[in-house]
Amino acid sequence: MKSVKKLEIVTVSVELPRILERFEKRGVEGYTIIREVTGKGKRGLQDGDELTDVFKNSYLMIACPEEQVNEIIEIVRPIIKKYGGICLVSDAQWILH
Amino acid sequence: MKSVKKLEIVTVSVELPRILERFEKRGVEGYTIIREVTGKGKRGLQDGDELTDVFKNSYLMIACPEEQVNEIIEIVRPIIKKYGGICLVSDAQWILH
Amino acid sequence: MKSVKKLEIVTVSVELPRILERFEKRGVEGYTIIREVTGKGKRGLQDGDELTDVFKNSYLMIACPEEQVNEIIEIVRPIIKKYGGICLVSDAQWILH
Amino acid sequence: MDINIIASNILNPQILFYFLGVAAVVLKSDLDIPQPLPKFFSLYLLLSIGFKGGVELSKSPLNDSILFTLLAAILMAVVVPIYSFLILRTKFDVSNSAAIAATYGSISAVTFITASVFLQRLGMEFSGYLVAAMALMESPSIIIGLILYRLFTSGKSMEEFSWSELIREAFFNGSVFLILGSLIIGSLTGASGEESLKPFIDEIFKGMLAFFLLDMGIVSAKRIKDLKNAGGFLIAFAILVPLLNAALGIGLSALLNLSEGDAFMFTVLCASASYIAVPAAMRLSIPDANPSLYVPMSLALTFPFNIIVGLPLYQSVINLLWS
Amino acid sequence: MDINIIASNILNPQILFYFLGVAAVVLKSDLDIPQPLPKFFSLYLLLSIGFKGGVELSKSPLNDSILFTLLAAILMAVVVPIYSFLILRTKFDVSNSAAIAATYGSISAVTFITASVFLQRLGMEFSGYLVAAMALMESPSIIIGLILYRLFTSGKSMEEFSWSELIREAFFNGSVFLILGSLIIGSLTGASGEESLKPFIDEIFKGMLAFFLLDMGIVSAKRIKDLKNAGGFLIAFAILVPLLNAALGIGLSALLNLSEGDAFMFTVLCASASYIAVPAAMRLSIPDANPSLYVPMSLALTFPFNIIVGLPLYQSVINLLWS
Amino acid sequence: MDINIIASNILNPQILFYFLGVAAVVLKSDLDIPQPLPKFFSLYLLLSIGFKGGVELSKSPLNDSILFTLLAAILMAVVVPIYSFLILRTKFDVSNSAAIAATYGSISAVTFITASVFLQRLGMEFSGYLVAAMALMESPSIIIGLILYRLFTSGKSMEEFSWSELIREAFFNGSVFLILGSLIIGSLTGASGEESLKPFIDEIFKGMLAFFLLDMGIVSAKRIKDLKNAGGFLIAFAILVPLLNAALGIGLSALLNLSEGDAFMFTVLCASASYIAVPAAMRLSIPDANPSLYVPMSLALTFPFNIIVGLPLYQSVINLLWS
Ligand SMILES: Nc1ncnc2c1ncn2[C@@H]1O[C@H](COP(=O)(O)O)[C@@H](O)[C@H]1O
Ligand SMILES: Nc1ncnc2c1ncn2[C@@H]1O[C@H](COP(=O)(O)O)[C@@H](O)[C@H]1O
Ligand SMILES: Nc1ncnc2c1ncn2[C@@H]1O[C@H](COP(=O)(O)O)[C@@H](O)[C@H]1O
Ligand code: NA
Ligand code: NA
Ligand code: NA
Repeated sequence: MKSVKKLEIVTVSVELPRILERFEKRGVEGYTIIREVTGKGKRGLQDGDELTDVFKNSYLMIACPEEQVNEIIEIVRPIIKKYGGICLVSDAQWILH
Repeated sequence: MKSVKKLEIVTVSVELPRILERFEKRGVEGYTIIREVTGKGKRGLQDGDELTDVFKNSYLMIACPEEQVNEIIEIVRPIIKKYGGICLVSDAQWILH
Repeated sequence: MKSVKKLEIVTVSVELPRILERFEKRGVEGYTIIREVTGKGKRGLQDGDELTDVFKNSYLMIACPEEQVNEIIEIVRPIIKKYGGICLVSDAQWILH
Repeated sequence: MDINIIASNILNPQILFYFLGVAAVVLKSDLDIPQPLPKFFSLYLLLSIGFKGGVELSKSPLNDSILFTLLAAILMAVVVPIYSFLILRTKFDVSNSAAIAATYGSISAVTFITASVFLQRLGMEFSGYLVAAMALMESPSIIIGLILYRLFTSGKSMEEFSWSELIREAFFNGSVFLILGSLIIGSLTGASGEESLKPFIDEIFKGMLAFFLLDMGIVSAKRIKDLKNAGGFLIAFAILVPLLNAALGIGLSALLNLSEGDAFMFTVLCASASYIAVPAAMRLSIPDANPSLYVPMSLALTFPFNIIVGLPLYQSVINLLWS
Repeated sequence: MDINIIASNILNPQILFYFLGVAAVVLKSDLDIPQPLPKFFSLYLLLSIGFKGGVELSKSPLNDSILFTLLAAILMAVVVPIYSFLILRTKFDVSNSAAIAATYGSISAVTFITASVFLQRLGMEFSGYLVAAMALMESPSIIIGLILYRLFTSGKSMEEFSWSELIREAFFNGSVFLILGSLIIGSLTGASGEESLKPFIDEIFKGMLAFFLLDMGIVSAKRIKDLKNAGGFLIAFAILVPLLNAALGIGLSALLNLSEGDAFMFTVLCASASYIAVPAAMRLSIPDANPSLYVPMSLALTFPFNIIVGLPLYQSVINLLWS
Repeated sequence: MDINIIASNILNPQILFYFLGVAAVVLKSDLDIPQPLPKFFSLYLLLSIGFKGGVELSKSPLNDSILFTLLAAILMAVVVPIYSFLILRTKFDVSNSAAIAATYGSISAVTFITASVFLQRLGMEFSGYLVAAMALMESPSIIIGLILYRLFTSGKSMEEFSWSELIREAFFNGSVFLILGSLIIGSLTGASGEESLKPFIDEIFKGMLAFFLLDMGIVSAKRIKDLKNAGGFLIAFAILVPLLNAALGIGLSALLNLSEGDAFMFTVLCASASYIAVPAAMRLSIPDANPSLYVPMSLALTFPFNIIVGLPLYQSVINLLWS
């Protein structure tokens, strides 16, 4: 059992490759993605009904040591700023196997 | 960074429009939906295999200030009571951009 | 309102039936599943692009009383060990209806 | 009836693909047809049968005999749930009785479609307005079921319930809407529309049906184990009530002087039970009824009984009586 | 123009399925065609129209007249967004003006495909290279829109933006890529390829189009309420600019001496507006423009206007002028 | 062999769509065919090829020569993984050697299907029982691979492993089950079934294959970069072992006195490697083998090699020897 931080990020699916590329460079080693979530926020409804994938959001969950949180935030912040989204941080215990 | 509450709700997909309508009225400004989750609870298995969408559940995540939690709960409680589901509340930090 | 533990598990979809069978036996009464999540971990990228479902992961969320946590962990741990995955535990409040 | 007709029906590729789906579940194969592919097949089948029915309608003008048949169809959709409810109430509570009754008052479009292929193999035809009859029979039992539920449940506060919602759900649910809409489009465009869509809605039709029945086999076999909850009474109900309804259907067809093909299709409508539209409506309007009773009864018993035994049985009885 | 032609166009089953989709939303039916089925239909349509265009191309060699038409197509794709931008700037900010202008400078493949079925009903033909023209017209307006945006927005730091990304998005986005690719494959394989794929890409084509237009009806009707945000000016723009573009298209067709069928298809290209490729590119490259303006304008106004009123209108004008 | 045959094979629309998919990845187009559409195409292809094979079977009675061919097929499926394992063990650990060996001992249904279209273009035919041979060749190598793994891994506790699971996975996995099931249905329904399903399983077949190969192009191109991990030895293995297997296949075909078309299809089976069923089974039963070796080898090298170079190569060799 290890104390970690859990980040939950919702943002545009099309920017995901770029985010993941930067994760790669910065040594973010694990993440889970749920594609095509819908929702609503400051930029209005994203109901996934569009004919193009560009309007779709993805949900990204990352469990990481506390020290890495800031680095990850700096990667996603400009994208959330430009295209919208949300980033939550909370505490969790990682069960080691 | 802002302390918020995170609500996680699982309930029947068909009642979602009604829930969201009430969110609109009460000023709930943001939420994320994952459609077609499966699962099990008091009402047995919901394995998404049905030929109709009526048996499908959705997962709803809402980050909101503590003051709004009760209002949201009162919106979803009767629906969970009637059709089943679950509502969890936990703490999180919202990373502002 | 009841204090519960929230488990979040990501592991291979094909082992899910076996996990759920054991949940059944041990009296784990509720869970929610999100199928076909993608992600990355120690075993590399799982991008869901494979032609077979065997490479796909699922996300499993369980709200349970603290006493049950260990039992559940013992069920999923060998599977995560063999096929990969992650198991997080955190605190939450269950809103009773 | 001749056992050979059942045997020859079973050798339909469509029916065999249904069995293949069942076998996949029994033998624990991981064969699976993921959503929304089954939805695609069912939308396709509804659109096609609706459109073809409409085209046929456009060829033969409405007349009294057609009108009477449509009325008879609605009558059956109203009467069947009422007497089903009375039978069920001898053993079950109000909510389950109402939900099951509604299920058996309605129809199964896929059974109807499979029957149309069965008929075609025999070289027989049926009239387009029976598709209209099918669409008209889908919804009334939802309303009847709910009225029964309300009447027999004291203390249910009426206000929390939205009738307008229910009526919309009953008459504008996706499948009714698509059949009716395609029927209207077919009747408006007639022969020219038929020519333009024929390869899509006609030629690949039987293949799409085979594919869909493969899925139906998988889905219904998965539901079979739920029948344990149902018990002997409901299992008997799921076979005998369709037979009774078929008998009524044959009687009405004779009264209405329907052609042999039309009598067969009308009978199939009467004998079939809903496993999509009505269960969906019941889940919403009678949430305390148990879906693991009414869904598997109709899906895992009545549906396969009808397409395997029912079709040849009804056909040979009608053939005997009509000739 | 004859109102009868509109009426007869409306009786196309494809157009009627579009209306059925609209009706489903208006009557609050839960009829819905879940993803990725609409994606399947649209991939299918792009692949088929591209391939058929390619096969036609392989039959008639490239010549000057074809080259001039292709140049005219590109010219329209460059000029339309520029003057649209100037019109829009009288009322809107730079980002929204640029995004809407780009939308109207590009084309709609589904409008083109619907037009091809319309033409076929009239017993007329068009040349394969118009499919190439369609592919060529999709992308330029994306670049033009972005150049306009950059020129008129002071203080935008150029460095944060990746032109290579944009050009890739403009020229290699899925739909352009699939049309062009299928066009090339069609022209390489010619008649033998045509024979091998004909039942798939030709015979079931109109049915697949009907299915897709059913979905388009649903999707566009859901967007109609967004038009409230748009206001009278944009609503007028969404009808009048396509008409103006159609007029220009007819003029150019006359200059280029196109056949009646080719003139019609070229005009339809000019009159149509993008609701997939360009909105996608704008969302990424001009994120501060409001998608709930440019998407519903093109999808819920210009698209239905073109397929319902536009097709018969343009055809009768051309027929008048050409004869 | 004649380079012209390769060139003419490449001009098959199906092969060209494969290249189009590859090009989409290379040029970073966002063209993509989302699940479950590829699943739909592959289910369709398996069902169709199985059914057609069954119908052919029903026309020609089983005889000794057929039986010997089926035995030869099983023999290849057992022998190939064994010698592949021995070759691989010179460079790799037991688990990876066993997994790759199993992959090459099995077959690729899509390669077989593409070969059937190739043969048809040449105006040649093959016998239905080769579809049965294909189904029989899918699974044995899974068992062999696992036995090898167990034999050569000391200290593996046998109890934690479920053989019944494995055998079910090997023989009842979705694709084997669907091919075998459709084969049986086809042979039971024979000519009458064929007539009823022909437009669905036959006429649109080549189009569905083209669509699926477009997806295969995308998926396999994405896997190409994984080949870096594989290194020269495995890359050579992925080309040379199929060639060796093809040679064995041709030899056996001669011994068995097969017709030219049958020899070709049998050879293609021997030369092909699995990228769906076996990798799935290996992932579960040998989890410590590295999927980013055995998947891209078979999917991104052997598969395209076979459909592009292999088909014309094998055919011309057989043509040379047989005439
Ligand atoms: N308060 C919130 N709670 C949950 N999800 C949110 C919230 N705000 C925004 N989102 C998600 O982030 C997406 C983009 O948000 P925005 O950029 O604010 O429009 C929305 O479509 C939601 O899926
Ligand atoms: N303890 C739990 N943990 C996670 N999800 C649950 C739990 N209980 C119920 N759910 C979810 O809520 C749905 C409806 O629950 P119920 O109404 O109890 O049948 C289930 O199908 C699950 O998806
Ligand atoms: N640190 C992490 N944060 C979020 N998800 C993870 C993490 N590590 C692993 N996962 C998920 O678990 C799957 C299997 O992980 P692994 O066995 O480490 O390859 C990955 O594909 C991810 O979906
Ligand atoms: Na009935
Ligand atoms: Na235009
Ligand atoms: Na092989």
